[in-house]
Amino acid sequence: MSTVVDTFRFVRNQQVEALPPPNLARGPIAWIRENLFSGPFNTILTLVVLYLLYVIIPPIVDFVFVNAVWTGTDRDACRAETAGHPVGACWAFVIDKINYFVYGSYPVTERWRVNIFFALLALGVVWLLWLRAPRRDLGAIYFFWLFPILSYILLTGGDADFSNGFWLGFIVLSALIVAGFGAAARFLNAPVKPAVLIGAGIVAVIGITLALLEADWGLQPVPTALWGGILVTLLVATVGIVFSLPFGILLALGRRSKLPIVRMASVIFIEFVRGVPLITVLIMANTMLPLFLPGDMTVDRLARPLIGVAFFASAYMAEVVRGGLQAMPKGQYEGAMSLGLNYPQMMILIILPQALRIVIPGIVNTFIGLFKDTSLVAIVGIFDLIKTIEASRIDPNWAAPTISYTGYAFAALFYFVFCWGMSRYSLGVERRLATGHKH
Amino acid sequence: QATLNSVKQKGFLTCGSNTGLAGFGVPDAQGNWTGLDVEFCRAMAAAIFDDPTKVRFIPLAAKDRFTALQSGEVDVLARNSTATMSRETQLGLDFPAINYYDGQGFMVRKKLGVSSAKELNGASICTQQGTTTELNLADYFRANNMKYEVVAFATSDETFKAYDSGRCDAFTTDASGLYAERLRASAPDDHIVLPEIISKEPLGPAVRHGDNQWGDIVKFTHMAMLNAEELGVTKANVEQMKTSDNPEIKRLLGTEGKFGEAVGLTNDWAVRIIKHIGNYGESFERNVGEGSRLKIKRGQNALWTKGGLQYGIPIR
Amino acid sequence: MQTPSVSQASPPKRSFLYDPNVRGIFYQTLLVVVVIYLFYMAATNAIENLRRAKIASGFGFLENTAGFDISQTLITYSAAGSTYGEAFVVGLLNTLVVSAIGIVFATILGFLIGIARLSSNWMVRKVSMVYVELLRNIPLLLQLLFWYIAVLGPLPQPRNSVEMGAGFFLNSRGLFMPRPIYASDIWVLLTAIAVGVVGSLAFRTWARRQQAQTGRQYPVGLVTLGLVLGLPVAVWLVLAVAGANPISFDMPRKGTFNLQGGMQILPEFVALLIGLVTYTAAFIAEVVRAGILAVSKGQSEAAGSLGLRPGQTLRLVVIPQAMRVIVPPLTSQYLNLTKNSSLAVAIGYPDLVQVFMGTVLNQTGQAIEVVVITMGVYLTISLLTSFVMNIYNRRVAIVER
Amino acid sequence: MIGVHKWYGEFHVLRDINLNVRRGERIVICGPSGSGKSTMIRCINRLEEHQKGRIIVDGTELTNDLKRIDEVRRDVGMVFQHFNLFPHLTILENCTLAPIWVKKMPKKDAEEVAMKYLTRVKIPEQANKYPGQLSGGQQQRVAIARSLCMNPKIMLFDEPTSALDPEMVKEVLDTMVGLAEEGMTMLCVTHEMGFARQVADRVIFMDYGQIVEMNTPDEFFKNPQHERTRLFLSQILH
Amino acid sequence: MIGVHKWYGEFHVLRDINLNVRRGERIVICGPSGSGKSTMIRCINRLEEHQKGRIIVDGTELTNDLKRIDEVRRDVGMVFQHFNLFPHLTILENCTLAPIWVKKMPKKDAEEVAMKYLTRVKIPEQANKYPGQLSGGQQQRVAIARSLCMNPKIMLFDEPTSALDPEMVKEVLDTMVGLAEEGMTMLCVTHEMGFARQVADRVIFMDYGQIVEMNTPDEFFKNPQHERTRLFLSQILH
Ligand SMILES: Nc1ncnc2c1ncn2[C@@H]1O[C@H](COP(=O)(O)OP(=O)(O)OP(=O)(O)O)[C@@H](O)[C@H]1O
Ligand SMILES: Nc1ncnc2c1ncn2[C@@H]1O[C@H](COP(=O)(O)OP(=O)(O)OP(=O)(O)O)[C@@H](O)[C@H]1O
Ligand SMILES: [Mg+2]
Ligand SMILES: [Mg+2]
Repeated sequence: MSTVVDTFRFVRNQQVEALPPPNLARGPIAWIRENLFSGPFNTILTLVVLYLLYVIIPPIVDFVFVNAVWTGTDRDACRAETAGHPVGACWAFVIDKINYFVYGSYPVTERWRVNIFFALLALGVVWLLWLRAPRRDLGAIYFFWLFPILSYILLTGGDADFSNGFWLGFIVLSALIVAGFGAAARFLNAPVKPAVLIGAGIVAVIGITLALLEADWGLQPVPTALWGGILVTLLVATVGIVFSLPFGILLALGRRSKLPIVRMASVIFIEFVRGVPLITVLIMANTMLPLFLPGDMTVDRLARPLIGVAFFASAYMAEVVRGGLQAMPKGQYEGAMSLGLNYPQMMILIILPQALRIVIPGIVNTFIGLFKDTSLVAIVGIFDLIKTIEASRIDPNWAAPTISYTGYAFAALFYFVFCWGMSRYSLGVERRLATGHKH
Repeated sequence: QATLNSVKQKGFLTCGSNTGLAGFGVPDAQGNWTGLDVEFCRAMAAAIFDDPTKVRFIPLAAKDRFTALQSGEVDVLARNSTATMSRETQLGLDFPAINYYDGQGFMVRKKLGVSSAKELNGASICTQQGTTTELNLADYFRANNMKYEVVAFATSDETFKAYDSGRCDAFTTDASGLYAERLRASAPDDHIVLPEIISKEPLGPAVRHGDNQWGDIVKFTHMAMLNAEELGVTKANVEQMKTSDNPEIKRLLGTEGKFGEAVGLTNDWAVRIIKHIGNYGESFERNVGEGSRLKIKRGQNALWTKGGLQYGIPIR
Repeated sequence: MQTPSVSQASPPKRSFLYDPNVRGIFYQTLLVVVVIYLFYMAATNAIENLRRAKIASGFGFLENTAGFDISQTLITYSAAGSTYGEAFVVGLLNTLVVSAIGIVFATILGFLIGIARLSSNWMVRKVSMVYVELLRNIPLLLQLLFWYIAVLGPLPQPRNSVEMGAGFFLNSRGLFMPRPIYASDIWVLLTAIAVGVVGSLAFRTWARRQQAQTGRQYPVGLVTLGLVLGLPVAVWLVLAVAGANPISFDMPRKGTFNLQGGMQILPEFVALLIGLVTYTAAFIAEVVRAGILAVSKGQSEAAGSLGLRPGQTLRLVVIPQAMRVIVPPLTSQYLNLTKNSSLAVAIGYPDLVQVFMGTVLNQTGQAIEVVVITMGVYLTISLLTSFVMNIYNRRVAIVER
Repeated sequence: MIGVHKWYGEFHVLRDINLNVRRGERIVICGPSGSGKSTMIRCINRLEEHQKGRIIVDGTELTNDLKRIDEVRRDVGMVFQHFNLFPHLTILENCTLAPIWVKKMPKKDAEEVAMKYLTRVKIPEQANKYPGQLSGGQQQRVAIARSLCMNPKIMLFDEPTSALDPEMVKEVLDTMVGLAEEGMTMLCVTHEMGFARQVADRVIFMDYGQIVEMNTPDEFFKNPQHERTRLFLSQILH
Repeated sequence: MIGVHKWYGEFHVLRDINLNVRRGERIVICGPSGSGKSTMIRCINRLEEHQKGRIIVDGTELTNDLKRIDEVRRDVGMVFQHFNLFPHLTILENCTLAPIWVKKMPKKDAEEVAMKYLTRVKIPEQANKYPGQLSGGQQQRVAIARSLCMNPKIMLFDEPTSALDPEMVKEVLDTMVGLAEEGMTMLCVTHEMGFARQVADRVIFMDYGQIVEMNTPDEFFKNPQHERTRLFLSQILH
């Protein structure tokens, strides 16, 4: 090798080839030394952690696997004195009750409807969250319109009874709406035809929705009081997301609006909801909603927390969306305006698609929070997963010392799998967004 | 709008029930409801529709049962609720009938060696929040100049579980509830119910103030079941009894007079009730009495003729 | 310069309907009308419903006798003499106490775990990651039930209390400890504390002046600790040896059912506290980690190239900058903790929601008033906090611009 | 533009701007940073509101009337320093967006027009890529094509080359020269003096929100009248 | 530096670097992006660790010994491309931080020294502002002053002007020229060839982690020996 120490002029004629790194200390032992025992402080830390793990892990493994009971039909299987060995988790109990945990008291013969609901939900979620799925715009229509209707019909049995005069009234009202759109267009000197078409479109969507709900599909009605378990947990979460996203977007736009009253109304709503605990919102929905409605109108018991959750989630979603809107460079607005797009076009075509994309991680995180919060509906007496577990664990048939742990462990596992999966997903998206917008 | 009409229009009765109290109102995993209060609602459905299944049960926690009734969400609340003056006057409710005379008692662990509630000075006591129980408890300890620590929970499930797991020395609720809950203890025989009854707890179905026709139906559904028991009319013999010559039976079963129509029902309303549900005694035995797992004695709930308080108003 | 000629412009005639201001006013009026209508409907319905249900209205009920007892009261309260208003105060104080203590512990634990997540020790890093992932992804309600029922539930009955020495007992009724009773010569101790505080402040000033003049540096933190904590303890010990005892303790003793006397910490409180602390700490850890990572590597490199030690770099350069990133989300975690304390209802800790929205609401039936008051309280706490935070943020921002 | 004034809060950005642009004229605007160049041309398609004076574009005066603003924006194309392409749409979609939604053109026709202009700026083969996949120069050319698709009567350029690497400046300038040769009315903020010399009919020098000097390029560069202009030119043409 | 090699994972960044810098010498390093220039000078004050070869600074060899690293760092000042001022401290505090904590200088003296160097870089009047309030050029001069406050024997510059607007480049370069004239030992990564010509004793050209050519500036620019160097120079000096 040429040496240039003290050479003033120097030209290198051959390129030095890239060499593999020198044989630095490698291998597992070196790794352990570097990562676990590099210095006295680290060594102590490692030992302390190891001790903690030693204290914590074996009992958990014992409980969950080694001493667990997997089969059995009643409490005898899970009591140490009758089973004749120490008893850990009583999975037999979960297995025995699993249908109750999933469906609550939903009539056995009708449970296939719930299964279809789960499948539809999975379809919608995958369609929307899988960034490469085809036609995600259709996916959005499916998830935010078709899916709610189908679920409603499936789960309740449809056949909502509107009163006799309802359809007549509806037709009159639709005619008025269409006419109103036409008149407004004429008044504003805009082309009348598209305006009428838009009006008719709105009316048609509402009409079809209502007609689907009223139609008798020959399904046996199942009152919501019978629903329960994971069905209700997923339902509350789904309703939360289906309503909170559109409302959240509206609120976010409202909060960024130039119109002071609109802005103030949005701010008040958002800050109010975010300032109070969800439980108080749920209790309010539960006890006060009926008071605010006309005397002979009632709201279904299950619908009340749903409304509360939807409101609550909207406010949080609004803040997430607002973050996305704020992150949009001003140039995008200006580019759109300079092309002559008007406000709705600009928002729908340019800003929202990008802003929502940026905040997918935020949306998913809000959803995780929402999903965890659904457990609170148990407090207002809705039979969600936690409530079914609470109800089962006091079943004298299964009275055994570890039943409570097992039930809670099952619920914890259920929530953890969902939430952790979603948070991994949102991390993935975040990473992809960070590496640029390339498709 | 009259409740009866709206119920007929809907085609079913909505009935507020307990979220789960064995013997009074409890659903199984399939959502089939059983219990004394539940059968009361079924009896009403039988009287109105001649079909005891035309009831929808809405499980209500203690703390929102009255709101549900007030808001019209349920037509009748049959959920072991205590009739009190303030509930009738300030909450705008009516308790037309009392289908179970109860009183608040205490349950403790046998191990504790306590044999009277008077010995509970300094104990922790689990109770359910938003009930008269909570208030009676405070009154009782104050009256007897004893100290205690109260631990209150929102539902009876939570309350009992806390007691069972040792959080409290004593568990208090209506005596009927004590018996019902004891069944769910991990070891029922380890617990005893103390003899003191510290309050009067007349339990009965409640309706909204102001709809007297509906109130009458509730009231006389219960009375019909009492009278049937008194007159010996049972689920099994009701068809034969129709031919009875006893004028009281005839009036009850609608072969004489138009008592049913007077409250907006059919004249064979009582037959429908007895045919589907049976008389009060039958219902009692089946759900809470010796024939059930609760094994509660008739006691105060025996007919007046047998020294109890259940006194059926004559139908005439 | 060329003078531009005025072109053949059309006169500006204003089309009323296309004026954005006019449209704005129209939309806003529409909104106001709709909102007012909704409120009006809700109000009239509520009035009608209340009238029909014969529910009293107004806040007069706050003066009525409550008639029920509460297990943890920070002010004197009794079922006989106290009003619903006092029950409200009891609930509010209970909420504040558990939140305040929770915030302190959650901050400590959260910072430890957040720093652990950046540790160079692989095992520490992974374990803290597992902790964060696990706690964050399981509903708090479930965790509270776990702590209350599964962990604290199996504690022994009072008769078999775990004796922890020094008058501390643990059983299923909670943690019992000696209650301090202050004697008349407590002032000696108080003086010692005051002297400690003043002394450490003085030392701080002196050390700063020394530094400015000679460049010598002193361990200010250690000396402060010694003065503030050590001095009173020393004084107390001296007093105790001398036979004068400024503090005596009321020890818990066994009673019929339970331990008598002393100070009792309810298991509900403990479960709620542990649940809130461990749960919130997981979130705080993430905030802290993000804050530290947000300080660019260039900053520590620059500090390093100036010759600062890693410890000094952390203390003088990284942490002050990280704190600006950390404080706003940290505040919202504090708010979350306070709001989450309302889950107390699930395990029977008498917080604001449990006492007021639970028992009081049920006994009085005055849903609207009770809900409005409760929400108002939480809202006030939130708004006050964000108000203070905004001021803080503005101060920080001004310094930076 | 007649006596246009504009304030940002207390700050007087544009002061008595008078400028009359004839059809087909090509104007280059230069001046130091912060002198209000961008603000001025942004006023022309009402991305900023002016507070005093009148701006008349092709016979339409800009007021608060939404409809007129729409009209003017349809006639005025604008190209920004930072391209402002829509990253979530392909190049082709970027170009067809406005024709479809604003002009209500059928999608097919819009695509044809778009391809025509993309060919014009020499990147038809990139039509189905996303902006993120293109180089800066290509992106800027797409931005020009996107404006052209609306068939504007006037094009505004706000420092179209200043965010580009030197190698790419030329391809964009070439495109602009081509446009100018076709007789498009153009207002261009730029510091590329070569470009100004080659195509401009007039060069405007702005400072402190005022038009300080306005002249033909020849005169402007050879013989600047104003002190400030001379200083500026000496800095730029090292 | 004798036969220094460095790897990032599997990637061989520095390959057999041999360089001897005399006291008071001023060396300019240039080369294409990614060629390892930054890495090389960061090795000198041990912001990066080298894996093979020896680096000796002012008689102290850099090894894993913390004490020596401290010594070396005290003697070597470094100025970064992105200034890396501490945004939470005022300019004065930025400059006094290290003297107070590392040299244990009394605060008063430290402030005096700091003011001396701030005057030296011509911004004494900004002493009580925060970095965010200064322009880029001013910030970079503060960064230089901050390094000088530690009285280093060697100064390292890593592209000190590349994040600056053209107008500000000059003020920073002037400061550096001033320093050079006072006889400070300097290693400077820069592409400002004017600067290199003016002050450098030697110019080093790096590529692929190697020193490809090293020469006096005159020779280097007039008569580059290596193919790669010629190519590079032709690109830079348009
Ligand atoms: N939204 C705004 N609010 C307040 N002041 C602004 C705003 N936009 C621009 N300014 C100020 O108006 C002045 C003119 O800005 P303008 O962008 O028109 O300058 P320019 O000549 O285009 O400069 P450059 O060459 O840097 O683009 C500047 O001093 C700028 O600080
Ligand atoms: N921390 C790191 N880990 C892995 N590779 C790195 C790291 N830092 C730099 N490199 C790689 O090492 C090579 C040399 O980097 P270096 O920053 O020294 O180049 P440079 O000559 O200073 O380039 P520039 O002119 O862009 O600053 C580059 O290819 C870079 O990608
Ligand atoms: Mg500009
Ligand atoms: Mg570099």
